[in-house]
Amino acid sequence: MIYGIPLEWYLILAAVLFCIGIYGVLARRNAVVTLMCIELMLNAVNINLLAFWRYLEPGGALGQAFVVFVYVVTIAAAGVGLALIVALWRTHATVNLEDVNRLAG
Amino acid sequence: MTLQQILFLILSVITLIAALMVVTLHNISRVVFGLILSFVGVTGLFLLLQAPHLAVLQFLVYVGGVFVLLLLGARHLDEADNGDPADGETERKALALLHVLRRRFAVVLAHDIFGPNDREGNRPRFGIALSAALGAAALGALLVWTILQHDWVTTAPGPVPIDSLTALARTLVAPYAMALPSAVALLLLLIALIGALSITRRR
Amino acid sequence: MFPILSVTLFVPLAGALLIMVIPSEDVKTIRRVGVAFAFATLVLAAIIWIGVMQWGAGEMRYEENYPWIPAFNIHFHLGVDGLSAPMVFLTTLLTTLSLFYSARTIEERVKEYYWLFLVMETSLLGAFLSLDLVMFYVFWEIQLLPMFLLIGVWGGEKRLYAARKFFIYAMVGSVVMLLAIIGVYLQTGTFNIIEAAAAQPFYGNFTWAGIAFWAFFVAFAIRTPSVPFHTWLPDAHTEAPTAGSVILSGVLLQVGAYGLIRVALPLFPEQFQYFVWDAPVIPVIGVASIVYGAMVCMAQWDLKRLIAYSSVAHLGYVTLGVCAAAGSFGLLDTPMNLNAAVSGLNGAAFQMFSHGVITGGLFFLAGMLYERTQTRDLGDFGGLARQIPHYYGITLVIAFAALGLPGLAGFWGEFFVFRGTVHAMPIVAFAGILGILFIAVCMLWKILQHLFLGELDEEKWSGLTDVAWWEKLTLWPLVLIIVFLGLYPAPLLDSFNAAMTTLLQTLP
Amino acid sequence: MVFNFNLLDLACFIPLFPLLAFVAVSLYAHRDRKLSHSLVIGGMLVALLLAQIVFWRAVTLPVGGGGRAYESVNVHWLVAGEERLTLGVYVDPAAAVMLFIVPLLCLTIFIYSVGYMPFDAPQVDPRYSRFFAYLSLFAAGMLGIVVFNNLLAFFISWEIMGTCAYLLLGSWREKACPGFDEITPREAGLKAFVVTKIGALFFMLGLALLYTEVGSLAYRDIFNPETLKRLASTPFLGTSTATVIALLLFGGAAAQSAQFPLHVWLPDTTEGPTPVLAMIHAATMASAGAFLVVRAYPLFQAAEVGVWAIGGVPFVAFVGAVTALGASLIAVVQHDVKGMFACSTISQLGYVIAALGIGAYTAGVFHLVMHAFCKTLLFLGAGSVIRGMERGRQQTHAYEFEEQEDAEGEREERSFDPRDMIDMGGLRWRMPRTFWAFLVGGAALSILPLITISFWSTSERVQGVGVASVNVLSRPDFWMLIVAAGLTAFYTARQLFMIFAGPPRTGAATHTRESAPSLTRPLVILAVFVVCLFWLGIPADFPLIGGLIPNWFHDFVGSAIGAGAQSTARLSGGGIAAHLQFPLMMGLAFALGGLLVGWLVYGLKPMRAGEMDRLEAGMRKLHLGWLHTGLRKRLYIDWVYRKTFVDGSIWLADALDRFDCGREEGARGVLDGLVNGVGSAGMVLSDAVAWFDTRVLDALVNRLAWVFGGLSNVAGWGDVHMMDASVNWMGVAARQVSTGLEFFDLRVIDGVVNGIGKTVRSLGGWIRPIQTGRVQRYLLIAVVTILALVLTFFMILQLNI
Repeated sequence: MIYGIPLEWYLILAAVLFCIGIYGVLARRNAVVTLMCIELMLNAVNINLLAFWRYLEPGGALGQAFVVFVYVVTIAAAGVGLALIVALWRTHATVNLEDVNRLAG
Repeated sequence: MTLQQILFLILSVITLIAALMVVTLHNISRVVFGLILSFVGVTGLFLLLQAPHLAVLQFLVYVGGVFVLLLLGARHLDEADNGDPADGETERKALALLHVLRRRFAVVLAHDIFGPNDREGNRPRFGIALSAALGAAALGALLVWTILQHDWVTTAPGPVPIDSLTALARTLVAPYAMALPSAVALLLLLIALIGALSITRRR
Repeated sequence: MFPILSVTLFVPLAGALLIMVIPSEDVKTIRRVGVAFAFATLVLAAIIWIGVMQWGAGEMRYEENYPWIPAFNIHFHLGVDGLSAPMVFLTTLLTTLSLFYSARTIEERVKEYYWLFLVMETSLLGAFLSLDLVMFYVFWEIQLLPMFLLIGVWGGEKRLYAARKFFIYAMVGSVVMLLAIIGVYLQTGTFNIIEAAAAQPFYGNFTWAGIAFWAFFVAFAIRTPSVPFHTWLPDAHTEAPTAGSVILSGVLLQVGAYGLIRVALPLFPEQFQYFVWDAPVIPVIGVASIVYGAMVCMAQWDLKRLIAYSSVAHLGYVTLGVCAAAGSFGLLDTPMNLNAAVSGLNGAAFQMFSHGVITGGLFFLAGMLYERTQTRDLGDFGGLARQIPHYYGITLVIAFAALGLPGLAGFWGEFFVFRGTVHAMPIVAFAGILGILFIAVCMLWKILQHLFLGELDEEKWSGLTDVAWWEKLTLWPLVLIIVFLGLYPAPLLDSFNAAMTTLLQTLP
Repeated sequence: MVFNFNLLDLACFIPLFPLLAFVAVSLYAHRDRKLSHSLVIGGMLVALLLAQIVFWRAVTLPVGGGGRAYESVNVHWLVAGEERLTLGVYVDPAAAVMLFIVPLLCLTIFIYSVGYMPFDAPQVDPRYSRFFAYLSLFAAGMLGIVVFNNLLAFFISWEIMGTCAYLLLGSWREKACPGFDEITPREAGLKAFVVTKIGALFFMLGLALLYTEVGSLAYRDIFNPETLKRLASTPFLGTSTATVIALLLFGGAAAQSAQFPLHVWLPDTTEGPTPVLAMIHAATMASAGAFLVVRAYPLFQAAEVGVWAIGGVPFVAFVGAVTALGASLIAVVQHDVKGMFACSTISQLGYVIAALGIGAYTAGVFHLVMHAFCKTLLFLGAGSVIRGMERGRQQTHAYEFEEQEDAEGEREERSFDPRDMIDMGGLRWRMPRTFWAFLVGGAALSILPLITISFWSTSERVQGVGVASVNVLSRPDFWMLIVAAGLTAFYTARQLFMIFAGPPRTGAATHTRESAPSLTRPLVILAVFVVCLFWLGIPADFPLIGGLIPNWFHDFVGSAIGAGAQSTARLSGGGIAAHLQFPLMMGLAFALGGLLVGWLVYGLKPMRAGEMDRLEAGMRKLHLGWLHTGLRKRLYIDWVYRKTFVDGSIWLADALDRFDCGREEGARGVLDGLVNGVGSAGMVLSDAVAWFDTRVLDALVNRLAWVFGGLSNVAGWGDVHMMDASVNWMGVAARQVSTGLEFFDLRVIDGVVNGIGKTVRSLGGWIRPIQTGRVQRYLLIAVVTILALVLTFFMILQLNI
């Protein structure tokens, strides 16, 4: 109970943020917005990690290390995601995920 | 209600609202603003968790880098998101849904999820939004329920060591700890960025 | 000492790799390299056979045994004896002739064609040389793919259906066999065929041994098409390219028969005897294959389909020969029974070899005719004897060999099989005899009468050219082997006899 | 090393030279006519020379113990288990005699056919050299039979001869067959090969059984007394092994020498060219069948005890007698020169078999030898008559264009057949040499049965040695043989008078001239041989000319089975025993009677042009017309065989083929159809399942309920194992379907093959709408799946349903 805030609150917050992120990814049709929602989800993960680090294992630095790694991944994802969107834009002149169904079976 | 609790609540409210803005609004600039707001909220939370350097990192990485990136991206692509449920249409849809709901709820949803994509592309989007919301809500409820079920920690957590930053740095670099993963992560980052560049290179 | 077996095994593979490197436009070198490597393997196979003959064809010669997967006691175990040496020679001979023949008939995708052929040759050699059940199974499986592609890509009109049917048919069979192999391993702890046979798998309860035996037998019965499982052969043959069906009938079917003698008989002698003597299911299958195959062969009008059914009948004799040996499992004490059993197996092995040569020749002839006339229907032909006399002469020899004329290679197999079966199972022998008669009618009436005798309708076939020099070069080795073995079968027979006597004497 | 080169070792080279000639001609000389026939004749000459040397050497051999057999030159040939079979030479008296006559006959036939075969096609006809190559291989086969020392080599040469007969008959004149009962040379060849192949199969089975029992097929092992005793004693299939083997071997002999049940092929061979017929009927093939019985005689003796006797007559003898009688009956009514000889060959061989079956070894061998000579002579004579008729016909055609008589033309149109005796007549003066040759041959042929009967009656079995001394008259086969002898005399006389006596009945007959010397010279040689050889064989007790010349043949051949010595001893004891007298008289009476009747019917008032065959006219008057046509059609046996066996097997083959794979594109045979049917059944099932599932698609909620229901009963099975295989909710639904399919799948082989493919595709089809290509759909599905998973997990753990 650091500063009277129980661990559950952080976890609940992260969970809610994560779900909002999922909804965003599922519902929004604009590729860029989807990318943003992914960033949201990653933030939720970070909150979780830090919360666990802080409440369960503050001595070690592994928790924080993981957060750093999450950041690395986020940047990479964002970079590639945007590149894809730009490429998509160039080829299909649309960002609307609905029309992108080349993978249809 | 300690100060920190209040602060936590405020920050969490800000983050959640910002996230909702990102998710629901259709005007790209408001979405971007929402995103920034959520990142700021998260940074605040990190501070609350007494991980200042990470908060700084968060601020720098997200607000600085990712935000700029997305802004550029968004600016570059004019907002073509016209298919979203236009305002008028939502009300009509809601009525139709209620009507349908009574008889065959699944039909609409299934048709939306699996139905074929008719050529003009303006399929009834509403079904998808609804199902996504339902899915997300269910998942959230599930997660919250599990969190509440489980009794996390009883003992009071120890204090954060002062040199937690150096400890972090040492673990990242020490061969016995995280040297290899960090090397791999950096390599990943390098490849990703090169990949991004090669994709967007103008032939 | 020089590991000649593994060299022989991997020379075709080396050839295949080399061909992969050659650019696909350079068709001439691909053909030359392909035939050269096949010929090299042929020379090696001949050396092996002569070596085995001199060294005594009873035990396993040139044995090589390296641990392959020590965890499960699986060894890379090669060995060759009187039975497998001639079969290796047959494989390499037919592959060389096929590659030489298809050098002038296959025009498109030559590189893949030669690559597939050489890979198939390696797998076939592997099946004959391996003494480790897992290795046998691996090579047994690898054979399927090249054949599938050969039929699927270079075949006739309905080739996809035929290829798919062939592949799935063989696959179902071999999957069943895999279970049995694992069962044997669990029982005896070793995959080595000879040790496993000595250790008598499933010695305890009869039912499990029966199941394992039937698993093996079904796999081999599908491959040597015994009657209930033969429906894939006619389709596969009518659609396969000439060289493909030569190899399919010449060697692939023999691997199944070889498996029957090398794996099924030593591992489960009691069960084999039970199903031959007390519940005579296998003799019935054998006789059914002979008589049914020959009868249906009589009703065919498509030349390749006719030859396919005749090979079903021919391989019925192999099953019958093995039954003769298996039937006398318990009572090998009196010399008469031992000699009868050994000659039964000799007959089966000889029939395998001669069937390979004869049906290979027949399919070459059918292929040559098809290349010239683009039709396989016997009704369209007539009176070709005057038009293509040399082709007529060769077909005469091979057709008469196919119907088992004494003095040609086809006769010895049948004679020794009957010598094995007539004393023990007279009824089966009497029924089997019918098969020879029907094949004889089938060969004479359908092939010789319809193709060569009768009136030659000038305008259709006047342009027909006789066999070219390279076709002669493909056919004459086969004809010489048929005539030589027909008059003087001793070399082949001694090699088989030594191997079979040891095999029967080592039965537990 | 002392060079004790025994002349008999030359025997192994005898078949070699004709074989070499065959190989040489077929490979190299098939372009040049002259070279090919000279090569073949040269090869046969060398063979004849060697054969003579071996014959005279064998004759002078000391009278060994069990018979003057000589064996040598053993080459390792076969191995089976432990015992080895060696190839070598075996010359015994019977073989020596055959060695004497076969090369001689073959040589005369070759020389004759050089003249006889003036192929119409002037340019080099490959068939000419091929013809001679096959003839040479034919002779090589026959010599192989006579020379080798084991039954397997015998069998191989036997089959080579069968093939040559097929090739010679089959590949010749592509004459379309006009009439119903006429048969194209091709079918005749095929028929000959198939029937002899049936015989060969029996022979092979007999060989296999013998090889298993005795362990070797060499003559010295098979025919030594104790093996025979052992064979006779071991029971097998109800009777003794020896009997079964003997019957199987006899099956082969019967087919080759055209005995009763399997005689159908011989009359049809008349479609082929005459020299080939001479070879088949007389010199080699038919007599090879009888020679098998001669060669395996000790085995037949050992088996004789057990052989089922029909009316006291051993089976083999009975078949021989029946064949003799039946064939001679048919021969009487034949119009065709060669057809009549074919039936007479069957009856004479029936004689040989009857004699051997009874045990009259020497009588059988003598009859075989003399018949070979007479029949070759008669066939070649017939050949020259036919050539004469054809030349006559060409002449008449040339003249005919001037005097167009309708009657002549109309009769002429009835497809002039040079072989038909009705059109002949009056050739006595036109073809004198052929006439004399015919006369000698015919006389010999009619007297021959007499000699055999006399031998036959003296043989110890007829006298009932060991069997109660049965009076000869009560034996049915005696009567059959006697009547056959009478008929033989009658049809020989009929033929002689129809061809040579009286005025020429048709224009062609009037214009025939004596054929070229190359045809008639062999006739003369043969006639001389027939006359002088005859005297060697006449038994001592033959009336009139009995004792003139010591019966050399009987002593020499008889010695082979040790019968010769004692029978002459008994006979030399003064006059002929009374009970022997009667059968001889009966025989003589019948033979002379036959000749007399022949002369009365045909000789006294020779037939005039356009007159129907007198015998036929007589029978029609006695309302026996149906019998006459029956005999003409060879008692409809051919027709019966064709309907039952030939058409039956073809029909069965078609039925099986339809059963197996079906021939037309669409039609799938039953078995293949069954296999594919099961496959299509699998498909139908999968389509049904797919249809059922698409209906479910739009009822998603009950689908979910159904899924949970499925889950519960799955859980109900308590099969947790299935759960932790992380089946998603669709997987569970699919699993319900696939478990059903799985069970179905295992049971059926080929159906599964196509079924799996189709089921997967339809299942895929069912799932395809989900794969809309939009990423978000996938995520949504993933989320829903995780939800379902977690729910079920909790339900299991928390509520442990």
